[in-house]
Amino acid sequence: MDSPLRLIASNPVDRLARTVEALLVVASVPLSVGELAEAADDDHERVETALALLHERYVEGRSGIVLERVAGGYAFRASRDAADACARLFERPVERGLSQAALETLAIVAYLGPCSRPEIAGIRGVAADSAVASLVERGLIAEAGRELGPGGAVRYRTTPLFERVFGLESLAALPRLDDLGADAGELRQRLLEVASARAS
Amino acid sequence: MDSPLRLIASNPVDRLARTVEALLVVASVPLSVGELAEAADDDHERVETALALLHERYVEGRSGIVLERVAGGYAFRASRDAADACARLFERPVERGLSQAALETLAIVAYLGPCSRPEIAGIRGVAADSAVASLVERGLIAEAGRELGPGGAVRYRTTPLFERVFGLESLAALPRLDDLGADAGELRQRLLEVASARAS
Amino acid sequence: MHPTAVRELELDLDAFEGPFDLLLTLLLKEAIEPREVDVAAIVLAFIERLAERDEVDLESCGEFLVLISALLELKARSLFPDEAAELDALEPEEAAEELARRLAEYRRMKEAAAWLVQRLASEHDRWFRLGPAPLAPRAERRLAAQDASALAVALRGLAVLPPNVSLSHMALRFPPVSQFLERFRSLLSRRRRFDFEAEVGGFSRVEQAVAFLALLELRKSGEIALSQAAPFAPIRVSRASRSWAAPAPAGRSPAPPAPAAADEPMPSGAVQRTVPSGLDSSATPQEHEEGLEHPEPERILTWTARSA
Repeated sequence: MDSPLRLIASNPVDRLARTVEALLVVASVPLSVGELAEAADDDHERVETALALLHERYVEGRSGIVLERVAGGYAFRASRDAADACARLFERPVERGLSQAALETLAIVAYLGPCSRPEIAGIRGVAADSAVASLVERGLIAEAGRELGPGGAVRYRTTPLFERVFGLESLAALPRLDDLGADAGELRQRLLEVASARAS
Repeated sequence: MDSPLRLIASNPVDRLARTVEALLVVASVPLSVGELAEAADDDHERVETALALLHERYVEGRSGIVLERVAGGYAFRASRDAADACARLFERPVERGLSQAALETLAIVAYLGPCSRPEIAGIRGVAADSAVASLVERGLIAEAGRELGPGGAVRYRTTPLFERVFGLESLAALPRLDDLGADAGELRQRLLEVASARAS
Repeated sequence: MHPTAVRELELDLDAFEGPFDLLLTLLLKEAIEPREVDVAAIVLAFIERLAERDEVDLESCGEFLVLISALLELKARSLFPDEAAELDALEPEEAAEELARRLAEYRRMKEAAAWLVQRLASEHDRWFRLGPAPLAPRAERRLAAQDASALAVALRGLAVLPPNVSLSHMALRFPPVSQFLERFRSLLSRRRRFDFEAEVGGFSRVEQAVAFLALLELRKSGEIALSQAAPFAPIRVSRASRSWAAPAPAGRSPAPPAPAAADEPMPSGAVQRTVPSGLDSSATPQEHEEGLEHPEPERILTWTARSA
């Protein structure tokens, strides 16, 4: 601490930023500010300052490593510029070959979860067993307890990996779905109007 | 390409270095120069130049991310300065309980004796892969040979750690379920019957 | 047949030519009159398609059932208007509720899935590490002392049959329309009119749906007249004036009451199954009813709230 150079190097936020980048490079899931603060043994506000610093450094276009806010936390990923190189070396086992049934099931669990296979089947009108199994195997959904009562069906929710694969900051980032601009009530109203129009 | 700044940014080796750092941050195993060159669609020599550049940038003391040369090639690791923070991140808090999936799987293996994943899945009515993997990782169950016949599935039994965690002197000290069956065979029969009734 | 193939089922009807999904969309947008749509032809097209396959895909059958019943209900609604009924005075009827909910859910689910597909495509150049970092510290999980009785409770839970979880409605069965045509003709040869609900009350919902198809067929061919006091009120079926006189010789009094046995609803077990082999046909009609029950309304509210 006796030379100016050391002083700069040991600037507390800069040092915290180095700790945060170290944590992020070894973590296998996105880390929240709380988790980072706890591991770094520092306070939330300072961790956020450090993250802002890192955000500038690890930014798309300037760096091959990009800091992103995803699945309720922060994580490193490859820059989009390097996508072709990544595609030559790595696979995307999670989303490869997702069937239409699996995507519909995933949508239901994401919007309505936690929900059980019978509930999913009730909404889709068809059995959900194989779609659910494939989503569990991919790690996109996971068990979340059972329905109440004896012999209750297993319920499922989406995982942080789901948010990560789809690039969502959280489940709240899912878009609102307009059903032809109509909810159930409107649709019923329209059905009745059709009937009355025919009558007149 | 008309300003000096742009010239620097588009310096080919610098660009390659960005691709290499992107590849390294996505990889879950160390990458060799050959693998990096192939993925980056560039030659070995230039990849080595890029790695040298990265080595300087991601060096102990200056960065929280450190580029390390290991047996299989190159990989990022956390800096030693961040060792304590990393230890805190990876030291998991003592877990108070098990998930329903883990508990059911464990109960099946404990009461019925060595069981395979297909058997467990059959009784639970849902795939058992992740529950089994997590129990193996925790050291509560372990492999115990295979089912008879060619291609027999791996069977699992509980471990001494399981008995310690559940405060059992031996498996014989498990709470009795006499009303469900006199022995493991009858219990298995009963569970399979319920499972098949549930599935129909 | 893949579920997608159900929606892509090519139809060649008088009123419409194209995929099933488009037909449904046009109906919802009121671009096509439901009354113009020949539902029986769609059912036939589907069954023909099904027969081309070696295996029966329950997913397709289930999806088809959902779609065709929605369509049937749409058509029914447009065929039985009521001049006197005022929109405001109408009670929200269960049937309309159920149809609207089913269609709304179906649309929402499809849109959500389509959004996910789009999202996957737009995020395809985002790469991140799956799994642990190569040189990350190894984590050990530690578990607090556990109570062994929790194991007994867990196992006991697995040894108990769950209540009312039945997916048996997925097993689709179609009694032939002709069976109901014959039945209704024979009824009307003995009686001047009958009450549709009372006749089919004992049947499963699928059977009721097919019976309804038969009713529409008879009306189309001018054999019967239909009347209904109000939307969702009982449907009265009577001989059409021009055709009922023909089979009954002039001067003869109306047919005497038929023997009680003939008037009883056909036991559903007696309905001939035209199910392709491989489909489970052991489920009881009661299970059908349970299987067709809909998710609790709260679920929908949750959806609306979450997606708001």
